[in-house]
Amino acid sequence: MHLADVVFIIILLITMAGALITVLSGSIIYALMGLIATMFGIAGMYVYLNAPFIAMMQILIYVGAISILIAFAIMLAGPMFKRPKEWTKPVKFISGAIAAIVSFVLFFTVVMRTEWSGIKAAEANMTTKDIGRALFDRFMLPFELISLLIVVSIIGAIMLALYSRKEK
Amino acid sequence: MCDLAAIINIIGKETARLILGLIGVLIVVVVNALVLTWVERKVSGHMQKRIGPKEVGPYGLIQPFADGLKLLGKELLTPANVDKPLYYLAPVIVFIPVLVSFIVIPFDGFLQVKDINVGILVILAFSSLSVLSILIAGWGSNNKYSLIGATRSVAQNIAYEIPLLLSLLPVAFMANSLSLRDIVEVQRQGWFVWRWQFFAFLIYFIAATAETNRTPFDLPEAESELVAGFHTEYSGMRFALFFLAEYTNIFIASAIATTFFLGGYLGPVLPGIVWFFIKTYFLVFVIMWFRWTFPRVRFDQLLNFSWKILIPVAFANLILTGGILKL
Amino acid sequence: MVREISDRFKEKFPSIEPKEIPYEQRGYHLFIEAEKNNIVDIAGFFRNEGFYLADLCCVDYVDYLELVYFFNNHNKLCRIKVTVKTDPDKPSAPTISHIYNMAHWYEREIHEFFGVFFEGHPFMVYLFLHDGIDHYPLRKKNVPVPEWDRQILNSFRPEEQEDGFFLNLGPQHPSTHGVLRVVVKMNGEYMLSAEPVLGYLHRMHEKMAENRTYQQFLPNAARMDYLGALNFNLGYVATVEKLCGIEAPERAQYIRTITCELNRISSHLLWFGAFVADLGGLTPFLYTFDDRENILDILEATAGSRLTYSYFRFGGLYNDLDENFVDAVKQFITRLRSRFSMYENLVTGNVIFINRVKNIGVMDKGYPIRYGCSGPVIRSTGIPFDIRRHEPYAVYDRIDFRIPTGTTGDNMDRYLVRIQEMEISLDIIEKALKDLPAGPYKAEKIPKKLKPPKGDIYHTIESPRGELGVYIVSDESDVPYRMRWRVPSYSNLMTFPELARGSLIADAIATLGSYDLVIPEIDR
Amino acid sequence: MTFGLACCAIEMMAGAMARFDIARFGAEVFRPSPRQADLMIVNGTVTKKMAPTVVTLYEQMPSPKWVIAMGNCAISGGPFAFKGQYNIIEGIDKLIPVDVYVPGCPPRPEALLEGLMKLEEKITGTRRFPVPEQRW
Amino acid sequence: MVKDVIIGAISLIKGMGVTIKAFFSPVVTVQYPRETINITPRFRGHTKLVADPEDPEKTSCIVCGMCERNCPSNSIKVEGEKKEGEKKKTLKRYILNFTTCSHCGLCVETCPVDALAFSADYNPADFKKETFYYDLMLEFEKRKKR
Amino acid sequence: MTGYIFNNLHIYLFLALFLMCCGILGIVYRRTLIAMLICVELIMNGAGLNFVAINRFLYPDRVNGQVFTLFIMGIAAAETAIALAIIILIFRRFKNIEGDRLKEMKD
Repeated sequence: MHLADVVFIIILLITMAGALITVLSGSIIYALMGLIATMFGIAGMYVYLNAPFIAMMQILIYVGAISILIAFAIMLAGPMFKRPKEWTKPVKFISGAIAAIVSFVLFFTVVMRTEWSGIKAAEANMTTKDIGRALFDRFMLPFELISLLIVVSIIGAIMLALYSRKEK
Repeated sequence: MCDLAAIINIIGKETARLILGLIGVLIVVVVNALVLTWVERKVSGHMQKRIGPKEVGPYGLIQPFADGLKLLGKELLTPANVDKPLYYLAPVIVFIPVLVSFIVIPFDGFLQVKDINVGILVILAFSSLSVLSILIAGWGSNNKYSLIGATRSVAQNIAYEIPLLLSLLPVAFMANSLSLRDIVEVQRQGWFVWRWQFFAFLIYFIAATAETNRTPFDLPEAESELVAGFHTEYSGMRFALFFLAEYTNIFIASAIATTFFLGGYLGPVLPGIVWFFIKTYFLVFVIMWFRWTFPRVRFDQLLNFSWKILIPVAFANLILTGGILKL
Repeated sequence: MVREISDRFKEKFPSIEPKEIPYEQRGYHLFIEAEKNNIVDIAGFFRNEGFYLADLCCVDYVDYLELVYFFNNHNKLCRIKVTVKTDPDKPSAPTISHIYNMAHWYEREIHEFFGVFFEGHPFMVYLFLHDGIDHYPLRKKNVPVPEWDRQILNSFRPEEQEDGFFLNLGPQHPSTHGVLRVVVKMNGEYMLSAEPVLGYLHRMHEKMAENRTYQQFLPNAARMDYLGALNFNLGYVATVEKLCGIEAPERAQYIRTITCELNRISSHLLWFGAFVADLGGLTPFLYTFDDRENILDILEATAGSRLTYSYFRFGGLYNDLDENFVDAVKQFITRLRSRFSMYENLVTGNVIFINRVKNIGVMDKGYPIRYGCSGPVIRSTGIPFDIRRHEPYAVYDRIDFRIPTGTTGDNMDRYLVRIQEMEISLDIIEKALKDLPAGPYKAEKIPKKLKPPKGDIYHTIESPRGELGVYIVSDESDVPYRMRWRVPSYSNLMTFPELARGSLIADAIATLGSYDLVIPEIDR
Repeated sequence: MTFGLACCAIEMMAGAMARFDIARFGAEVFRPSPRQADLMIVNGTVTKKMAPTVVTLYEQMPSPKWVIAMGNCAISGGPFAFKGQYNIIEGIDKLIPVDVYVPGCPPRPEALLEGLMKLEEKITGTRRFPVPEQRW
Repeated sequence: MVKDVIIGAISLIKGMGVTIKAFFSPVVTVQYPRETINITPRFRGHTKLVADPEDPEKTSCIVCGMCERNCPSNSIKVEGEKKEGEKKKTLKRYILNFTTCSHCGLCVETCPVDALAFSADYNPADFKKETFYYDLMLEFEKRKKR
Repeated sequence: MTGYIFNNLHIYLFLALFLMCCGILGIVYRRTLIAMLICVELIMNGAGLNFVAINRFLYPDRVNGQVFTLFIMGIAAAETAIALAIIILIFRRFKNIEGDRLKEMKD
């Protein structure tokens, strides 16, 4: 076994453990911690997938921004999260589990059935520059749409915040 | 010795370099933080017409080490109603971003743990993590002061992350690279502070002061309001870890400013690493100078300052730089 | 003024005859004996006339308890004493806290110390005492606290309430300058309400006064307000002198004025540093302490101690001035004057500082009347009320000085008023030094045991924090029958809950800092 | 950590200030939180209302921990300990173990420094500093 | 807006000027155990017994108990004894409980024979409370020997 | 190179699938709105991983997958911002952010 493999397996385990914590833990802050662990793991995956830029973006956006935002929301909503009761009715858990298992089986078969014919070894090393070029070349329209979406969402969030302030 | 060579053979040269680098970085972190605490106390002392540490060792130089030993010897007290896993986790997490950031900083032409071609991104990504540990600490301590401190910290970091990013981007534009070493090398023609980016430097410096939670932006641990903010409940070595991380963060913020705007290790006569440390420590001194001069700003003023002044100026600067480069 | 009020009062309440009292002897002009059923109306009458409630206290005469209300006016000197008698077995009186907000706390205080129940008072819980007290401490006889009253007194338990986010500022908190506890209900960063809890440094000064002779009580006055120790010392000494008819010699009066002003400057300097430290700037604190050490050195050379001087004695001083005193003071004056520009650069002009204090904690002109606040706090609202001018003591009537006032009553104004006051104090010292006469520093023939004549007296001075009133009831023995201290910080602090409501916690702390609180003085 | 209660707190502050500079001994870090404190300087009268807080704070400190009772009030109630008093603790040593007593009302800052040195003497067994001239 | 920012920045720089000036100006610290501040002759430490101006071997105390009675906090205990053949009582022990003293000076002031004075003992500190129950007589004897 | 475990497309796909299933499970049974949001983020992460992995193994000479992962991040950020704003609004209004009880509180 190579060192790289060992590290990979560790990362894999961290990711999966994180996901499980996210879903199963009792308190919401633990769920968030699990999510962060998962995100880190996936960033590590991206490094292994030859996409360091995406890995950094993953950390920057997901961990640095989104999870912190969520944490902020948790703190704003405040002490009501202090009681670590996240469990709802068992019926819900069972139905959720069934949905999860069904989809898992479904996709599993899909993955296994598919002929991944074009698997190639990665020789070409795509750099950040290529991503930038692609963004402003082929994916110009979606890129602009995404920026529009973000602008709209920012405005929306601000409006919502103002609305709630007025309400007070 | 041959064992070492064998080990290096097994794990590969690059990895060995990384591990050695990490060990080196750890030593640098600890020593540097200790020295910085001494410097801080001396600077504050002289700014306040006192002497500062003096009695322990020559000029009190042994003082921080004595304090460190004392902290090691302290009882590790775990308050009864803390959220234990989070409480234990926070001081550990606080070190991750610090260590990672050290990896990409070029101390000298050759002295760099690893030159990653997305160096800026590494620093930005991981510096945004430091807030995470504060958050965990604040939440895990189960103390109201800590919680308020953590909330403040999060809001502050979100607000100041943006100008920080925006002020570094124009430099990357001008250097045409995301690698820190390239950025330094480009500055052989002149430091970026003097080449159009003076405002970017100012913005970066202000935002970095805020990111490291220093006065006048030290709201998360505002002593007169929140006792000690997020680390109210931490004692002994755990508290020391926060302390170390804080000083290392200051160092990193200054080091990045040096690398991006002040020509990094470039300088005449003296070797690069000396220049690097001179510049960095000067900036650290300025940050301390801030702390011992200014009162603390208020929470909403802090956010307003970021959103209403820093971010627009940084944006304008970014667009202007981009435009000029294209024209 | 006195005549006018007296006439108008007679018009309104024909059944009550206000007695005119020689002010020089007793310290008040009018004496009104009210009843339980009309005290509320009388308070309302004085409120409409623009009077504020200077003090409210209780005296236990064994046969009956007497509530004593002192009213005073900000514009013209007119002190009025109103008494209400109540039964010692089941003492009660109607509340006037809806007329004067400041009565709110005074009534709570009387309730826990004497057991007088105020009908209609909304919040009668422990303010000073802890819940282990089994008797009413200031009653002459040992009167145990009945169970029903204990329950009322103990009903404030914020930590047991479920809803809301409660924060305890103090009793050991860096910003409260001692051991004040403020129970704050928070909503995020905003304060919904603030309820100060006092008494963490209640040292029973008023009880001690009843156990000690007049001389023996001397050191206590300095411990009450350790920053303005000389002022408190003077307040006590002057009151007793007035009560016994002792006249201190000229030189002593001048020295008293000079040292008191020095003490005022040192107190303000400490406040200045502490206030800026509250806002996060630590360095000015050390600079002001540097200046303050100079004053302490000067005073120590004369009085012998650094903080708690007890320098003034009945009929004069403990000892004469140090021979270097005059030179040292002159040197200090030039030094401090040159430092003001430095402070201006470092603090007053600093944009962060200005933003932190400007338009925060705004007091309108209604506050002084409702709360009876005094000192720099009232002057910041634009009312030039200063006891040194209003009813001069020592030699303030011979020295001309300006009274600095603010305009908006915000923290900035309180800050500026104090800074200007320091400069004015320097002027006063300079003028007084010029006129300093030679002569004895102590009156002759002061009896070793003071036995003042029967009667009561109310005397006020301007301490660094505001109006300090001493009320002494004498029964011809060498021990005061009752001594009551009306302390300035107490009534200033009362405005805090109202000012803090709805403000950011950082602003509230700035406001708290701007009061210049000295907790032992509040707690007594 | 600071535990300013009354008059002596001002002298303690004076000890930290430029003139006396407690920082020379590396002791200027007045931590407001008990968790990070080694030394509790109780200065001032401890009232019965305050006593539970004092004890709690002492217990919250991580060991090894020390206490200096500064000022007469903290040592024995000082001038406030009279017969029939109802509100103060006559001496903080009734509540928590005290290592060094610094008497005075209030003590000069030098006395506090002397107390610190005495404390060091107690911990290490030797005195590193010269003994200043005794004056009577 | 821009003006405000500039004015603010200037004010900040001014403030920084003040501190940097202080940084390079001499310190005012008196390094206590190595050097000491001059204690004024009037400094009020604990009290001490003063030698009789006529006979430096003895105190002038006449054991009248004025100080004991006048002390606000009962910190003084005077014990005298009547030696045979002498008219007046002489002082045997003069116990001053310094831990309750408040430096008011009433004892010094009321002493009819000026036998008391303030000492300049400015830095007392010890491990035991009992150290500060001074016996001034013992201390006086010790001082005499020196 | 093929000897490495991490050079296997399936492992990434299964990890992504696992994340998605966890997300689904969480969305269904979690009590509070914020926790549900967290679970949505899990699914998003899985999707991003899929994109990059397939890009890496099937079309290593292009960057489409990476670009799309970037887009996903953008969308996730926007979605989180809006969702959190709504959640906080709801919290302010009802003092409660539990999915089930909101129905009762509507009226």
